[in-house]
Amino acid sequence: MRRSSADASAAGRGRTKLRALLAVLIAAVAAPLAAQQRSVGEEIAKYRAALQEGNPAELWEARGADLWRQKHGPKQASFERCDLGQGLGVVHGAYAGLPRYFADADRVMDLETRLVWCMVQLQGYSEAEARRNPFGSGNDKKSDLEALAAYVASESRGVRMNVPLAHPKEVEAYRVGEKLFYFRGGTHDFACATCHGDEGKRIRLQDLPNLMTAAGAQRAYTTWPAYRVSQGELRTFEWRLYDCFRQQRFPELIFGSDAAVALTMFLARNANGAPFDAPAIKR
Amino acid sequence: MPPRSSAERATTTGRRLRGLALALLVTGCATTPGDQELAEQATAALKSSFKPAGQAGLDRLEQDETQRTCSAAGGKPLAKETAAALEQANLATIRYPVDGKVLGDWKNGEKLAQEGRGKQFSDDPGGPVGGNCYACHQLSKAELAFGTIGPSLYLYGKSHGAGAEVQRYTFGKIYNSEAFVACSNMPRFGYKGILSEQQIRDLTALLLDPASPVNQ
Amino acid sequence: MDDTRRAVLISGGRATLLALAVAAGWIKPEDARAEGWNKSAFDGRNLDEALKGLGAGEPAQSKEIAFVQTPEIAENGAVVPIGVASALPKTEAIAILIEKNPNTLAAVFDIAPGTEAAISTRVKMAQTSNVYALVKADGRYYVASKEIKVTLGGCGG
Amino acid sequence: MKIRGSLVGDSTEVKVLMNHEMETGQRKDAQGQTIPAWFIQNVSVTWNGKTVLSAQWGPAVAKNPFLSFKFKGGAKGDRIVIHWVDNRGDQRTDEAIIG
Repeated sequence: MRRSSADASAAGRGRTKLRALLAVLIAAVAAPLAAQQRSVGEEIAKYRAALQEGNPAELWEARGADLWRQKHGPKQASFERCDLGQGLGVVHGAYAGLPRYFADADRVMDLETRLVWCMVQLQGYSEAEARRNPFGSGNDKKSDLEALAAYVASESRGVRMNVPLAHPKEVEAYRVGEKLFYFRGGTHDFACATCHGDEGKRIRLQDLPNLMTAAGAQRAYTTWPAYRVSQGELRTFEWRLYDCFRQQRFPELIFGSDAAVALTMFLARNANGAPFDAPAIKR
Repeated sequence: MPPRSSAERATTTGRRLRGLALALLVTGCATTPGDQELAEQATAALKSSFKPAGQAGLDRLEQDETQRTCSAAGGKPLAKETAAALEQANLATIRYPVDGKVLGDWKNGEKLAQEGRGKQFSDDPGGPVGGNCYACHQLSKAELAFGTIGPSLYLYGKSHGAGAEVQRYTFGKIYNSEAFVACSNMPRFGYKGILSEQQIRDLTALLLDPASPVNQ
Repeated sequence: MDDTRRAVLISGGRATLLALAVAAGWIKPEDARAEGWNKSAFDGRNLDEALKGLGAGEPAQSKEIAFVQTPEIAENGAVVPIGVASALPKTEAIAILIEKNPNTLAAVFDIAPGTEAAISTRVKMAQTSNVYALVKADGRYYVASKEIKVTLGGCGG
Repeated sequence: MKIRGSLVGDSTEVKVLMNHEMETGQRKDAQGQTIPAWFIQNVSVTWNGKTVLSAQWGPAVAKNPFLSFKFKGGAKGDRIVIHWVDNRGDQRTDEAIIG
């Protein structure tokens, strides 16, 4: 990966000559470019700061809080007997401790997978009904799962990430997640690591967290779910993975699948120790 | 040299890539049993976790030898010999235009450099496919929204000149980046059929033409 | 934020009475819409048409109008934070106009006496453009402008 | 709607987030059909029955609109009422208590 910075200059026998030329080129343009990039960076920072004034994610949180308490489904049950890992119906701090292994399901689950589990077990929905609409669009197709995730996540604000790695299945999910992070495929050879394995990089103007460092994983993971202004929607971490893979030119990541949970486990665990700070607002 | 049929090319490429697999075995990519088990678990997770969508079938999860080798490295640099073998195998895949002309239309190249669509399952299969160069590289003064995953290519032609060797290298680099830097982050635009020969010519012109915004 | 999910029906506000009137079927929604919405100004496709619709004529440039918490570069044109503050005495209204949008006028705020002549909101911008803050103060019109650059998103376009 | 009214010195700061598509009428759906314009046209903010701010909006106001401003006066427990009407005639009224 590190070698990629030399990409433009390496050319078989012409290698050395070109490298020397590139050095001259960098010296010539570095100063004004650095200044330009700095001012662009400052203005983008101002833009992001202005957005913090009011985060429409609160509209989702409010709807999610209602959904949590109301009785729904064939069994007319609320989520108040749903165990997110901290005890029946305990929401506070739950998101900061997920994913984790659940004995009742004999599986490692992230929040969304667990919500689906509770909808099936407690509320009596079929699996298909529960997973029907993971990512909403507009007023006509609102996603209950996104609203619930926004609410549950908001109840971990300020709580330090403490994802367990005790059960063998938790360890397995973490290690599989790490492996998948480096998996290159598709038409473009992209892996998660292509964009998220180096320090201080950006795509277009968007900063890319280096998810291989604790600081990078913490900064990234603790700010999802987030209201995406580009879509006018609240998006969950499952969506973040789904859309990364879409842009990686992979086929479609299945909601709540083993790969989705394993990658979430890998990244959430790497964020341990950092105070959770979402739902956030992002581009 | 007469142009070879695509079948012939595929055979040659297949042979080279098999050669690579052999080289990797020899140069010691042997995995511990734990690693092997983990790799199998990861493969199983992948297989059950994706579904075909739009133009993206599950075949996109089938890795070629280059992808497999770079994935296994897990972000660490390859052993010298492995890297050399991988570059060699990829170098052999580059098809230069039969007429020898590698410079196209830089204006179309600029459009391709800006175009981010193509090959995603959400993209219209008949729609545009771009190089999306600005996502990772600075190219011109005017476009402020450029990425930094790759090096800045602003003034690339001005500093490299536009001699035959540079032209050939530039075309080849876009065609198959792995031929020059093993496990590069850059897609293999020609080899993987993302861009056509003409489109790669246009991008080569964008980088080298003195009139292109890259060199202003 | 306070919980405000409880919708209320009765309050002394004029708009609410209007709403009740609509709900009761006394007036058609179309009438309610037409009331107090300056169609000719919002239909304006350039600065002149929008200013004409607002009856603003040729507003005077003013240094008393400031953009606050308004970035020079918007990471996404779908949401561009704009804040306008007027130090002009007797500010009655503040309007935001975006030169290169399909319809130039974005919003008009009527400032009641006792309300600070400063508002912040978020608009959409189709592309990089000059943004105008138009202020009506003591019956006269003033303007200030600022260019806001709109940038492209990341991978996949 | 989410409404926050908070005292800042001798003024009340009002921050509002509204739930609305604010569709411009310029976009097309997957079938190439234009999605009709759908946006809030009128907003009014009243404090103890007195209008402190009213606004007319076009479709260029961003989706899920945000609005913030201050007015002189206000006390803990006072009621702020916000009302909007959109171009379809849909409307909504919500209230908050100044905290």
